[in-house]
Amino acid sequence: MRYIRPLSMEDAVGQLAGSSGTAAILAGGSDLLVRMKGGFIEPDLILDIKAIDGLSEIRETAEGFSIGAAVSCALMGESAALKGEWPGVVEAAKLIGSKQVQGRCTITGNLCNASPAADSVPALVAAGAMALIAGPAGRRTVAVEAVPTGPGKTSLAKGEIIEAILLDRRAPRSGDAYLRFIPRTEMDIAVVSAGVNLTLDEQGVVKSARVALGAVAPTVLLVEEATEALIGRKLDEAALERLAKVCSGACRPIDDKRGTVEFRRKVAGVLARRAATTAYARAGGK
Amino acid sequence: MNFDPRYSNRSFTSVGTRPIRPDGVDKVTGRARYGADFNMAGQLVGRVLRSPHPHAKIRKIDTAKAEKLAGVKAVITAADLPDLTDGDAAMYDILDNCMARKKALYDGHAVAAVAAVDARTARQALKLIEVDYEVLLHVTDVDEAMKHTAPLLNDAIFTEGLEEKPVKPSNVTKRTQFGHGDIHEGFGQADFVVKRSFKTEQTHQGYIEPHACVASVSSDGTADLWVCTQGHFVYRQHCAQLLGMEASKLRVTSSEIGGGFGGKTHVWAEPVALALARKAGRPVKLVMTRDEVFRASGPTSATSIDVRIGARKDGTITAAEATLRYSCGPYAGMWAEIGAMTAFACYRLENVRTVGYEVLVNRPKTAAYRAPSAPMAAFAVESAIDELAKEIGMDPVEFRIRNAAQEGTRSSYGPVYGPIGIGPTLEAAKNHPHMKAPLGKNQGRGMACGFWFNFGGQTCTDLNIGMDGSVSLAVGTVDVGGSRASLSLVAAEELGIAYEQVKAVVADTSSLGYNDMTDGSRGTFSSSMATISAARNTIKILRERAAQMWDIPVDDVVWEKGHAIAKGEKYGNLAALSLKEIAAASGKTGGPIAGHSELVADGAGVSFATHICDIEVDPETGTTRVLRYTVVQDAGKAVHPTYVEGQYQGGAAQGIGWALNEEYIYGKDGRLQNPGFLDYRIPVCSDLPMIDTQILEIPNPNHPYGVRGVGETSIVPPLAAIANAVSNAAGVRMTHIPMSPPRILAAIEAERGG
Amino acid sequence: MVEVTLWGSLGAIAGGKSKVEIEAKDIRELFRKLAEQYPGLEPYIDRGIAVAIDGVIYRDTWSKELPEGAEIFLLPRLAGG
Amino acid sequence: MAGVAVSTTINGDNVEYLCQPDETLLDVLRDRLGLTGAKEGCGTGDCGACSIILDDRLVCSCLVLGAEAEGRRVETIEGMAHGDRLHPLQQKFLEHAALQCGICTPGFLIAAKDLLAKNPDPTEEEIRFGLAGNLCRCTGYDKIVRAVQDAASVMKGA
Repeated sequence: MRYIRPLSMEDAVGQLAGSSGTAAILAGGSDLLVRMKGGFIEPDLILDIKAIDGLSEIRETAEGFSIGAAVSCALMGESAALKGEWPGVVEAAKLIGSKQVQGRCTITGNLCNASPAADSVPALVAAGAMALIAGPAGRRTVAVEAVPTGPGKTSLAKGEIIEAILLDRRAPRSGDAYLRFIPRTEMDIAVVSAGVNLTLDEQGVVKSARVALGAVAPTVLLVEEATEALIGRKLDEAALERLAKVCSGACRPIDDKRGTVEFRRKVAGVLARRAATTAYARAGGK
Repeated sequence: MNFDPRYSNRSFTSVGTRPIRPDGVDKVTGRARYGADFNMAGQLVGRVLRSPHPHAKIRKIDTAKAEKLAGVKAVITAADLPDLTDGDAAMYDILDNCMARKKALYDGHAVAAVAAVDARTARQALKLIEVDYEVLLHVTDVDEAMKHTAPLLNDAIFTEGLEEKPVKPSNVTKRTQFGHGDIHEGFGQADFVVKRSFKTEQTHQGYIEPHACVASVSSDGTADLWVCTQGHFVYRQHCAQLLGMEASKLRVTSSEIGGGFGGKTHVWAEPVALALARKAGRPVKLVMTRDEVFRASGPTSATSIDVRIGARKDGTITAAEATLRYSCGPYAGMWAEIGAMTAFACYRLENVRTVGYEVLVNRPKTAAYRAPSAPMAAFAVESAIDELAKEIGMDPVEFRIRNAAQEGTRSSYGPVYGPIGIGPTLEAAKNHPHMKAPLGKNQGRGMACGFWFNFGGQTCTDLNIGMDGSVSLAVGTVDVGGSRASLSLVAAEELGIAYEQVKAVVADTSSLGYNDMTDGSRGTFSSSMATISAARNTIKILRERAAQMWDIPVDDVVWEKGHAIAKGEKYGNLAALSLKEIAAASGKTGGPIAGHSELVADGAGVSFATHICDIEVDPETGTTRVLRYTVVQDAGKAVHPTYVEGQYQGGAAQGIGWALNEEYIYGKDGRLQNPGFLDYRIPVCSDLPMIDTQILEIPNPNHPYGVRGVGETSIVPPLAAIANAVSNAAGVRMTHIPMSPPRILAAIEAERGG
Repeated sequence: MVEVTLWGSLGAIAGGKSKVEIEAKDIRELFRKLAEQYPGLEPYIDRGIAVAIDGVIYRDTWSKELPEGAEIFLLPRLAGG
Repeated sequence: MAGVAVSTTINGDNVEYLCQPDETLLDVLRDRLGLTGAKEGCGTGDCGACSIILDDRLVCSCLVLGAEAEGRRVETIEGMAHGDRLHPLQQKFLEHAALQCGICTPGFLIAAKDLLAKNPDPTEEEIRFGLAGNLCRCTGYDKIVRAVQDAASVMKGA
């Protein structure tokens, strides 16, 4: 077992591509160390990417935000600019684990851990976030929903590392929100969750909408029917009812220790509805 | 030895005050040493291999490869812990639980262990041990296990306590029955009858400190064990018996203990650590992981309970009946028996009958958990009581007051009560402002009562006076929550000196006589009795020494406010002698001054509590929020009121967790699905409101200060109080604990017909 | 002579009696005579029985006297947490 | 497996140690450096008993590798008091009896210190959510919250 701390992305990609055996990328470590403790993984190489230049920064660009792969969720919560434009994404990131875990965990790690219940992912999917990936063949950008392919599995090729998560600048009259259901008030994994991202026209009619559900399928679900249910409407009771119904209908959940099929189905609709109400208000809708 | 334990009314100087605990600074600076904070030179790391199967025959264990791994110093199996229990069935069960002998009986059952130079080597060694299992059918549900078709855990078990001797083995180890009167006649007199069935899931004590010990065995047979435990004398006894050692050669030191709640009354890993240390010839440190704590230690029973209660229109209960089935894990227990005894203990009943069944299941061996078995029984009974009050149209508090037990009532478990606190706690609850506070939409209020016996037991305490007049108090009951402070207060009270002049320690097993463990809420009750006795014995000596110093008859010397005083006009010119002055002269007056006490503290005095809580339910998700919580409990006499409040609040919080979210979840494969704090959800800080407390003091006639145990009763009412509040808020009777959001939502939807 | 009440299950073993009369001055004598008269009770006594005398529960005290006319109740010895 | 040489600062002192690549900072503190104030209640970041402050961030030391401490600043419970002068939080925990068994106490104190550093005047709700990463099984949290409230008012006055 080796621990290395590369200083450049090129070096990191090279180390990763050239490694034999199991390699693990360490940013926040809040998933990796738990899996190591449980004996589920014994990596031959631990690649700590936190010393790579720029990876621990949130950068504002003309296009939007670039959130480095080593940016802790606590740091995201401290960025007024990010919170101002993407409150739903930040509140999702701020729900992962405890304050202690917040100080370490990253949304990139949350995405790459590829848990269907990952807290930040539905919000990122709803936000239309992109992942900037560095690899032996250079850099590429993909939609975040294309990264996890199933529980614990990603589409990243050998040697590839997510460098940053990219969020667009906001159009006027836009708002997003994220809600999850947990039995306690903190320290839980989402039993079911919903992220909603809306843009309105000047009359308060929904122009564009993205709704994503977590923990109701092997990967986060982007609910197309929900977009249809919202676009062209003000968020009146009928629209909300319809949204809840299509979200419940889109679920393909399982029974497990955290919840039942019936519960997840029902609550997915409730959360989507509540998150949409918040997102709508944030977008200036009345 | 002529100690009189009877209560006498007096005023107190130290008792009832709230000083800082003597072990406090070490605990806030990180200096206090718990089970895993101790190391010995040359120490090895011990690790345990556990069965992944809930029920399996162990055909063969091959340890050869593990033994050959560099750095491995010992590998043991059941063969290294031969059966020395000599027909003692309870000890045999403990032995088998420490290391499976013929069968693995639950997911997590220890089957082998290693000691190696470091954790990594130990982990690798475990992977090299080959166990040949024959997997058997398993059963984890208490009701399923009672069926004739259920897989048998132990074919030598025939149900005890049946009228006819059974011819077939069963998973039911025992049937017990309590009660009096004629319930058929009683139900015949009832205008209203409520009949309901309830279930509670298995919970864990959830102490934050995993089990940990360091064991060392020398070639001459002497041994040391450093361990977090609620009873180091009991651990010594059990370890010595299981390993064939002389108890006096095994010195057990109790570390600071990071929570026990009944879960550290039991040896799990300690005999294994000693056996490893003996085989390796080096000290071994064995610390359980959290996963091991959940899978292989602790838990309380899962239960299934039927209750039937009848009452007249005027609100008088005419008959009450309960059938209680409690899971014991794979070994016989008396958990249903305790449930059956406590179920109706709060009430004055002419006709009552409770029947308990002890049931074996493929789950870890049930251990005591704070007022063991009482919370589940109280949940069932107090839920039915609430429902019955509603049917009659009476206020639930009034209904309970009308039927509450009082002095002279025959308890449902047999004996007649002395002075007790159920009535006063109910009256206090009725008059509490909490009862009158307004409730909002989707909010409900619930209340419930609870009972616990409290224990006494064998207790031994030494009180030594230093040459400077300072006082060392050595007690043998482990301090689980501030008892060193309470016992120092008691010593200060008796001696008439300042609290700061007393330093209390928990002595190791070689320094003090035998003590039963800190369980059954006995720590402060018993050790304070022994401390009072030791202090009085000391005072007798102090008076003798003062008499010598003055050269007057001892009968003319009295002890007041920390001083010897020569009484009577004729000694008018003799200045009082302080403890310090007498101590300074002790070398000349007969040597060191000390008082001892060895006693069996009997008459612990039963304890009652009434809890009130407000809950808000989100009808769309089944989420609950505890808005307000109030505990009213009788303490007899609160020695250190702050720590009494702490016991009330802590018990309530544990009960809230149990009621709402905590549960052992087993998969179809019989494996525990949630052996960690992420998915075994104990309450976090943001889940709870402030927990108000009201301490009542109805003196226990069998303790000099009137003290009763306070530690356990507080976990008895919460399950029911919360169930009643949730039921009131949601408009549907909840009968399955925990009332997790999916269960609440399902109940609401079912009620809506949805 | 004292009258001793047995809890439900114990009564079944003592031939279905819920109360027995025993000539005993203390707990030790009570246990000895109970075992003599009802051999089925012996294993229970060995495992541990508590004695409630006028409502006060005694667990280990052989020498405890049984006052004439006192209410004597046998109970299982319990575990605590 | 080659050891990793680490040079770091713990409670203001320069410290150097060798650790294994997969060894947690908690294990380094406890087993190599004798700083046993941080406790392991779970090893998976769910109980907070091993809380420390790493470069001004509250973290669980069980979720940090020992190797990661290179060049960073570590604060543990052992550094909270100044000589024999307790930190106001330590003093208030004692006065309010905000501990029973005490195993969670070091973690709570570190978390509370971090909380007050970032929010000197927290509401009860902010305290409760701020300390939600620390499990206590004894107290029901009531006296812990009160102790933090009291310490906050003392520290503001100081």
